[in-house]
Amino acid sequence: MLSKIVRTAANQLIVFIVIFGLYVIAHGHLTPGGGFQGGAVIVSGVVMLLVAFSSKELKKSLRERTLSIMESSGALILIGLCLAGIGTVFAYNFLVGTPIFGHIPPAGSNPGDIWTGGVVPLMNLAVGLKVIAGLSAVVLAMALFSSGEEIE
Amino acid sequence: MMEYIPLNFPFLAAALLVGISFYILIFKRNLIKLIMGIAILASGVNLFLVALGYRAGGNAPIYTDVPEGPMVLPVPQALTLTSIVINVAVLALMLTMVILIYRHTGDIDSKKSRILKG
Amino acid sequence: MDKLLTHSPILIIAIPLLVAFLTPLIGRAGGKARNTLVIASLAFVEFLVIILARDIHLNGIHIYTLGAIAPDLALPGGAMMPIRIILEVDGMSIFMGIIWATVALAAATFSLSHMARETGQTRFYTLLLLMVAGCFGMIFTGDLFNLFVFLEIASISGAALIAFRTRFADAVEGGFKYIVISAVAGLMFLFGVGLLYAQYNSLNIGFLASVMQYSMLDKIALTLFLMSLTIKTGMVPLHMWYPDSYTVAPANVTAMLVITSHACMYAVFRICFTLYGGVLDASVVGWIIVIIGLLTMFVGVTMAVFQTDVMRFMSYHAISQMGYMWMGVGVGLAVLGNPGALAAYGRDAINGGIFHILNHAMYKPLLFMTAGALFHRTATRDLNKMGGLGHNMKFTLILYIIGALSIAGIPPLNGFASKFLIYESVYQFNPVLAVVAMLVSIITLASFTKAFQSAFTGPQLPEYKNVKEVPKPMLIGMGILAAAIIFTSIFPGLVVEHIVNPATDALINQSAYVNGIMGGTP
Amino acid sequence: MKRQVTGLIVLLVVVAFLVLGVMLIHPFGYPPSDMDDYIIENAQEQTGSNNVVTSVVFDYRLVDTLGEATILFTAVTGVLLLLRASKRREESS
Repeated sequence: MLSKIVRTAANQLIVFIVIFGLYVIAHGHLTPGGGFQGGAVIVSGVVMLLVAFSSKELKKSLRERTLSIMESSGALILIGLCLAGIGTVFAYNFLVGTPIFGHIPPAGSNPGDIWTGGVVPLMNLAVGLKVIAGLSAVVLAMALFSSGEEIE
Repeated sequence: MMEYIPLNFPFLAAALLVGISFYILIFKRNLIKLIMGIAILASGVNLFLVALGYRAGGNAPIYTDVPEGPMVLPVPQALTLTSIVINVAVLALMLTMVILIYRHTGDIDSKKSRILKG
Repeated sequence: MDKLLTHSPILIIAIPLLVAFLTPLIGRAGGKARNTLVIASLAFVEFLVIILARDIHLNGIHIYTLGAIAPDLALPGGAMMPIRIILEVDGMSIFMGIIWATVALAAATFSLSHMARETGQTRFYTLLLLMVAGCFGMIFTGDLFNLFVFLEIASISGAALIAFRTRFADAVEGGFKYIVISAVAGLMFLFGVGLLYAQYNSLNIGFLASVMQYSMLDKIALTLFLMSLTIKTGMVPLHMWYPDSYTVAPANVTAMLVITSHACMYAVFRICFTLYGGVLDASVVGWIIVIIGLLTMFVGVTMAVFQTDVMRFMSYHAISQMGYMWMGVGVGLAVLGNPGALAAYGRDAINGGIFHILNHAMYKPLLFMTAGALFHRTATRDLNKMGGLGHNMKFTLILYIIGALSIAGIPPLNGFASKFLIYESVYQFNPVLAVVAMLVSIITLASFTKAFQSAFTGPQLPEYKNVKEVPKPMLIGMGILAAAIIFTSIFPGLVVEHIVNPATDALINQSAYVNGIMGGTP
Repeated sequence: MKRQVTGLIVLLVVVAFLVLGVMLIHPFGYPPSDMDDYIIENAQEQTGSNNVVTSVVFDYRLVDTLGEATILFTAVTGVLLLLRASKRREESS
């Protein structure tokens, strides 16, 4: 556990890191970024917390079981969205043209509309969830193991 | 527009990164260094892939407020993204195994191990 | 039913994936529910593979364009090349698919009791299903980058499963060795894919085959592919990792890993015959493959003779047997450009090689599982410490005999049928090769007899007096494979005609594969 | 010593091979681009996504991404599996 200054600063910074990560995930179909990148940003925040507090402290708020469930559900949403298109073909983008995320942007340069992309934004969210949970679980498990703590 | 580059320097850089990693893989016996070698190999291949898609004077292939002009190729970027994530996964698993090997043998030098020798 | 058939190529990959993602959640509900789900899903996959195989033999190549507006729309309107990932299942792919589905089902059944005393079973089954999905992806995909992705899924899950018994240091080290080798091989493969992409701006195997020029760059890419896949298959100059990793894994995992290396071998054949088929310098590459096969065969069996660890002993035999397949198919490849020789013996050589894949994929997992059964009861892998186990483990004994006779190529069993095809055709190509192949076969028989004696016969050792027969699920798992061996032995003609011949045709007839993708062009 | 020499030869061959390979590729910045041009032109209309890279990742090559997510899942499961079992070893010993 590091000094009080570091801990307080980390506590404040994590909010901004998470918000930025969520922004990158949510705007993946409009701006550079996406589920993997945004997820990695948020996990970097988790690593910062891990450094600032000890893995023992972090284990209380980030349970391994919760992370595991989160990861599985992210993966299930992803493959579920792929399977949902199977009326046409597996992995078919079935939401283009529908009211949900179905707007089609004007061809060429445009300012961007959040309700576009069909299943793409949903997939970004699912992948983001999966990456956050998965990488946090790995980092946490390694840290706990190295310090001789119990892992579920 | 950029000038024509006669020597494919970015590709050459990627090939040299791969060369460096092979040097590490062949001559270094420390497991952590071995993992670093693989990380460098992965970077070399990723650099190679993403350099394949560059188009002289191109913009990023994103239509949100894009200036006029050609766009660089999107597929190599997608492939690189996939490849990066794959390598993160491989490295995570390798590091876990090294932690375990260290727990068992108290050493991360592959010369000391019966199986990893050779 | 029609819809199921249309979508079966992707369902075969997606169902194990879906169940793998579900397993961590179901696993909390209890072991029984989880095991039932795993076995049921694998059985369903086996069923899908069989109906798909039937359809392919009736109607030819099956195309599935992922994410398009229709499954068979390989080329979207206005494009001259495939844009999306396409699954292309032909005779050869489905041949591998049948093998993989059967072995996976048998290995999973075997795991039910073999793993019953271990912790972390939920994660074990998750990884097992991921490996199943990865290998199916490798053999069904028609896209080079997709092949790389699925190759990595199979490697990573394989490495984690090898290291499953983390309480033994050598298990972790074997897993580490496997993942290092896989990572290097995978990245070299990816570099080769990059070279091809740079030249033709496509990743689709069928399209690349239709525009392939065999320029210097293509040759370099081919060398990279062959190098990386030779490493992954465990062929001789680079075979040292193979026994190290396969020995320490749980036996059911080793049984599946054997098929994973067959899938890498499938990738070699796919690349040589289909991707480069039209333009390849067939005799040179064919000879290279034949020589690698010959060396592998010989070195593998020579090393096996000296082993006392039963799993290690069988791993070296697995290497040696794989040499036969390379030799058979390599001879066929060497005469690919010569229609006379191809008809005279080349086709038979490929037939023999491919038939041997089928046979090897049945008896080698069976033998590994019997070794696992011995380990299950005696907790040792050392042949010198075993003895007299035949008294108490009668079924295991019988299953071992079936496998051993088959691997040695004793006449009534299927190993003989495929080896005979190889000897006969290879003899016409080059007599020396055939002689070496027969010699290797004799040594194989001798060493398996020796292993049999030290494990099963002899007086009952006092420490194994109370050894019981292994539990039923393990016997069922082994029994599935033994039944397959016996079926193939009794009806070799039937199997060759309906399963092996279509696979050979698919390899030789490259234009069918290309037309499957490019047929829609005006 | 013998090992070092063999290693050096292998290394030099591999590097020479790769350098030769990359020198033969199209000049940097001028790639052939039939497939990518199709994607750049049609991505907005077919997937509705402004970001073409994302539309490749999540639409044209979605199964690669599914595989990639699966690999991550595999690695996480593998890491947790390996770190789990060793705990039991410590308890039992």
